[in-house]
Amino acid sequence: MIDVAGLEVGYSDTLVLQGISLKIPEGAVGLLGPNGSGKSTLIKTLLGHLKARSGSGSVLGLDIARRFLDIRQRVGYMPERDCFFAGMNGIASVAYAGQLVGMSYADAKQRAHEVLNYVGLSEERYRAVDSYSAGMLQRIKLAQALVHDPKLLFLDEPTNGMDPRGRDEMLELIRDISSNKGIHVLVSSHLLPDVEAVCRDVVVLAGGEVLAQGDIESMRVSAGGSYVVRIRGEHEPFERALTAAGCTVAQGERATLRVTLGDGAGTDVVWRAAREGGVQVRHLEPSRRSLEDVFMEALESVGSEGER
Amino acid sequence: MTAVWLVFRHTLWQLVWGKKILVVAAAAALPIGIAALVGPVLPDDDIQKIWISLVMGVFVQLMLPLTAIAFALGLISDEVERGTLLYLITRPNAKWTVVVAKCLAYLAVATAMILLALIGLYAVLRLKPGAAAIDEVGGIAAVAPALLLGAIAYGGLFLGVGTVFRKPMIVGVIFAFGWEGLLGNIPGQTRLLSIVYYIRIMIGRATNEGTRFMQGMHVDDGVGVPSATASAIVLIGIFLAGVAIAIWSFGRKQYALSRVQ
Amino acid sequence: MALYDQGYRHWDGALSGHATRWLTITQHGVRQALRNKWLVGLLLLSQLPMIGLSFVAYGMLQAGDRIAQMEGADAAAVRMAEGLGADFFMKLVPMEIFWVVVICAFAGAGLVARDRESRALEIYFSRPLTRLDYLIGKFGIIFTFSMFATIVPSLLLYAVAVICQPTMGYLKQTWTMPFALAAVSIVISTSASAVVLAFSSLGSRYRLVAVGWIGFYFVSIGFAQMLFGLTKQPEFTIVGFMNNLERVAIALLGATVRREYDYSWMWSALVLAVLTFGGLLLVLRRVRAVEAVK
Amino acid sequence: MTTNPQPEPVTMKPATMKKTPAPVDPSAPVVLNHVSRWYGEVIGVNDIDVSIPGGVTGLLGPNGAGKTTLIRLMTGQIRPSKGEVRVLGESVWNNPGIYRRIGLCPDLDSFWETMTGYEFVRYTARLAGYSAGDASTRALAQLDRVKLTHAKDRKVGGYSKGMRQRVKLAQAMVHDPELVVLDEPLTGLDPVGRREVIELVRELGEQGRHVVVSSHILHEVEAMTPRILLIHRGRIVAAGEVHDIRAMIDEHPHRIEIECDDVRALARRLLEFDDVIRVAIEDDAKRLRVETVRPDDFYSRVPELAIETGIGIERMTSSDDNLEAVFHYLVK
Repeated sequence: MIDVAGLEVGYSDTLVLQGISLKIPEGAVGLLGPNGSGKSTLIKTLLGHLKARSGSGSVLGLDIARRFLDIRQRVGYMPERDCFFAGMNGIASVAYAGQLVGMSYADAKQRAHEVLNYVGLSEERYRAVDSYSAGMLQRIKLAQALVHDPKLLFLDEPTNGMDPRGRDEMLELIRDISSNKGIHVLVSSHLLPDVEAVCRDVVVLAGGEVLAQGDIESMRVSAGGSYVVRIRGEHEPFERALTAAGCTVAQGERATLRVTLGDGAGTDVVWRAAREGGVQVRHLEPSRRSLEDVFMEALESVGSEGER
Repeated sequence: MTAVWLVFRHTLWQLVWGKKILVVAAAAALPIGIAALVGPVLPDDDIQKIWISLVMGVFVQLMLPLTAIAFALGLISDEVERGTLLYLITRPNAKWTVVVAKCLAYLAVATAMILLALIGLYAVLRLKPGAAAIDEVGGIAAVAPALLLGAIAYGGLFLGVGTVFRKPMIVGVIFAFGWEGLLGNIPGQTRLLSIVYYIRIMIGRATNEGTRFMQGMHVDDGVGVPSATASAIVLIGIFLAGVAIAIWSFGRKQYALSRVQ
Repeated sequence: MALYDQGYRHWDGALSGHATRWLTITQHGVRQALRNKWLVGLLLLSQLPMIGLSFVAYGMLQAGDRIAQMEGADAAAVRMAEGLGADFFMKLVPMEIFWVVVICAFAGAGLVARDRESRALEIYFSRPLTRLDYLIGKFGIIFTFSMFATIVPSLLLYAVAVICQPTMGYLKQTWTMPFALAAVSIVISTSASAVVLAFSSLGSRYRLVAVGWIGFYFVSIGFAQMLFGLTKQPEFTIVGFMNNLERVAIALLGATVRREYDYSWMWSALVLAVLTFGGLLLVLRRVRAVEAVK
Repeated sequence: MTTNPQPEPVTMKPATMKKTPAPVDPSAPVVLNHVSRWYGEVIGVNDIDVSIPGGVTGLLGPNGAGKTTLIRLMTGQIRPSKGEVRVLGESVWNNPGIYRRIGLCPDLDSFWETMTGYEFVRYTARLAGYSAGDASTRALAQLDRVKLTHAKDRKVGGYSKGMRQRVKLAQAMVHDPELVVLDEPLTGLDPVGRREVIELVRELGEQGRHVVVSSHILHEVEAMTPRILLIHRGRIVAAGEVHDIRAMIDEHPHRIEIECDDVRALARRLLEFDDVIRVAIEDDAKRLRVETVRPDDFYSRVPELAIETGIGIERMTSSDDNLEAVFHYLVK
């Protein structure tokens, strides 16, 4: 879908992308990286806004240096920052965005209604976009990116500023687009759970280089024999009982315990310890690495500090 | 008091390094440019006339209101629009300190700009032989007090306008170039309502050529023209009223600063 | 019985080619702007000078009728061509320029500035558009309105002058006039549009841009008049934006050269060309999808 | 982290406890006394009567719920239309002195762009009343704390969004305030930055400072504090510890997923208990979904059951016990 070889891109005196090579597969792919890692630069280069100093690349088989107009015709881009056509209502903005790709006025208008329904902007579509809330702006940005039925979507921080419900709905839309409608999606986000929820593959960039790439499931292999446990009640006797049974106990995130069982032991030692300590086990789960762990480890492996 | 000094220093720095100073500098360069272009062509006798007409025309009509629009209107409203006001009002200092500090910064910058422009113009005109005639009618010392008082009056007024209104630019421009330009030039009692009138009277009374100029412009058409002192008092009064309104309005207002798009 | 997908549907309609993409921006912008009643009002007001001058022309034609009765039709045609000649149409030009400036402040100052303020440029350039497409499209919008305030009144005024003539003599004498009027309209509209766009691309608050543009117009006139008034040297009027437009219009129409314009029109044309191309280049430079790296 | 979660009473709260407002504690750091605030016709917050106790509190709510209004009221930016806001025992409106004790990190992305990060933080410190020398030391210390030392001499205008967020945090903490109010402090930060700021908030709490922090990202709020204040349509919907709040919501049965060796055997045993209202076996016959109306009783029973039957319970999770579930139940 996206193919990049030895791409070097920079602004006046700094080189942002240090000659990266990538093959981004079809489907939903997450693009991760700390600030300043070159994510936005990569997207801007793929859209033809920035010229590569060296190296080459193609999007949907089209060369990024020469055919960027054709690329933009087939790609939908949802920018990170709030942006809108001032003084227009929702329908007019989306229709105009369609016309700018070359749709006829009638087609664009009809498509605009359809797409706005899809992204969940109902009555608000007749209101001026200037008065939209952050969540509505995100939705209309998605509608504008979708209006010409692109083959590929670039989504830059798609859930920024949305409240929990809005976020869930946005993620549901992205999942639907990418898995049911056959539109490939590249999601760049700082919210790793979001990426985890919608993407199959990820690319991790840092300092203008590719740090890790692959499908999320295989990256998150579980560390066998280790469990995440959350209890309610006195910690001390419970932990003592576990240690006595040959387990090692460590503090996990969000008030959880990370319990590693002794060799050959089963989860029943946890239950016994719970009975002994007189506590409730509220949560028990084989521990897996979260995408956040994967991300942090990848960063630590290169020891990249950089500026964020 | 430290707070006043801090905000004063910061505002001064904002004004000096901001973009708006370019507009004022352009206005300051205008009379100098005219003098430089016109000077060589003109007979020496006209030099007094040029000095006074540039002071009365460009300085009073353009430079003073423009300085006030550029520097005073935005003192509060710019911080509101950008949202940076929040950092000033959520600190343990009384609100009036902000207004007073910003007002002082305006006075400093406006005074400096006007004096520089005036000295520049004077210097260019003095290059001509026989230009000493300017001093006979009244040089910098004669016109500067009126101009500075004018700048103070405009500044106070616009500080008030810029605090009361959310988008003060239109109000300011209409007042400075509409109201002032119109009322100040219509003979009769209505011009007592304009600021330019008092500035012109002060300049006119301080200079010989200015008096003639006043008669030419029907400023001095006989009866009831205020004295220089009275004019000065009016100008200072306008300044104080403007600042008072600004302090009152700023203290009362609740600034619900929302995310800037 | 069939169930239809109520969610997202694919679309595979035809897309128009890239060549007329700028036209979309122009059409859309014009339509958008016309929804503003104030602008419509201004556009109508901009026709007032023409209506006023039409009455003047009509009055002169009444006089022409009497001449025709007394001295014959040919003589009347010659007299008419003198009375309703270049100098008569030249009266319309300063008024047209004034209205163009007002309309540009109203409908042109925000064209790029508002796109910068609301970051709409990011949406524009995520589409298959080049910066030139954008520039031409935006230029088209304000050019259209400017032309409405220039070419329409001047050609209508000429039409009034022709229609009311008793003979074809006037038409024969002045047939080049409509072309000259069109050329003047294009010069005024092009340079005003280009300069106001340049102003618009410099700021992101359109009110400030409008104030700056009006200021530029009046200050440059004031500067020119003041210099000319003090020195009586005509060359100084070249610093006035409007003065240059007038100087070129005088040359194109072949009107009488007033004392303040006593220099070659080529100089004015050069100033206007520099302003126009400089302005357009500035817009191209200022309009970018990618801003400085953050 | 070194803090253990405080032991909580394991007694089940009777159903009648539901929706009894917590008594307002007048000595709490933030007290809102029947506060309403409207903007013209539009209501921002409506009759809020609540005290925010010390420590870290997460302020949650959908867009337009009144969070920002509440924050503005707490920090004295606006005056309540009705009622009174007291912070640290003082009234906040028109009381500049209180800002010695409050630090605010606004959600506005506004700066004097041409100042450097250091100059900005130092300026705010000086405005808070510190001498030039003190202000410099403090600014440097705070910039170090938010990991901006390497960029302290660059202009804020050239900062990335994450750096701007950090500089705002430094500014909020530079005068060692007793109460820190953080409005969406994680916006624009990358995963590393998010982790650091979450850590920072917890640290502030441990140092005994009071923190009110608003955010949309629920799992991050959960990582900062167990205690929340949930606001919806201008009113407080819930206040307290997430798990307690969840326990009080009894109209929604608690769903628990269990993965074990012999699902059918476990299902049979579970159906014997009267608090279990539904047991469903998932398609792959390896997982059970249980719904209970008295989760406390249910959980107390599980260890015994697991040991007694010997069916190895590999996994037991509930999506209903976290903040996300609480949020969705209460904000309809």
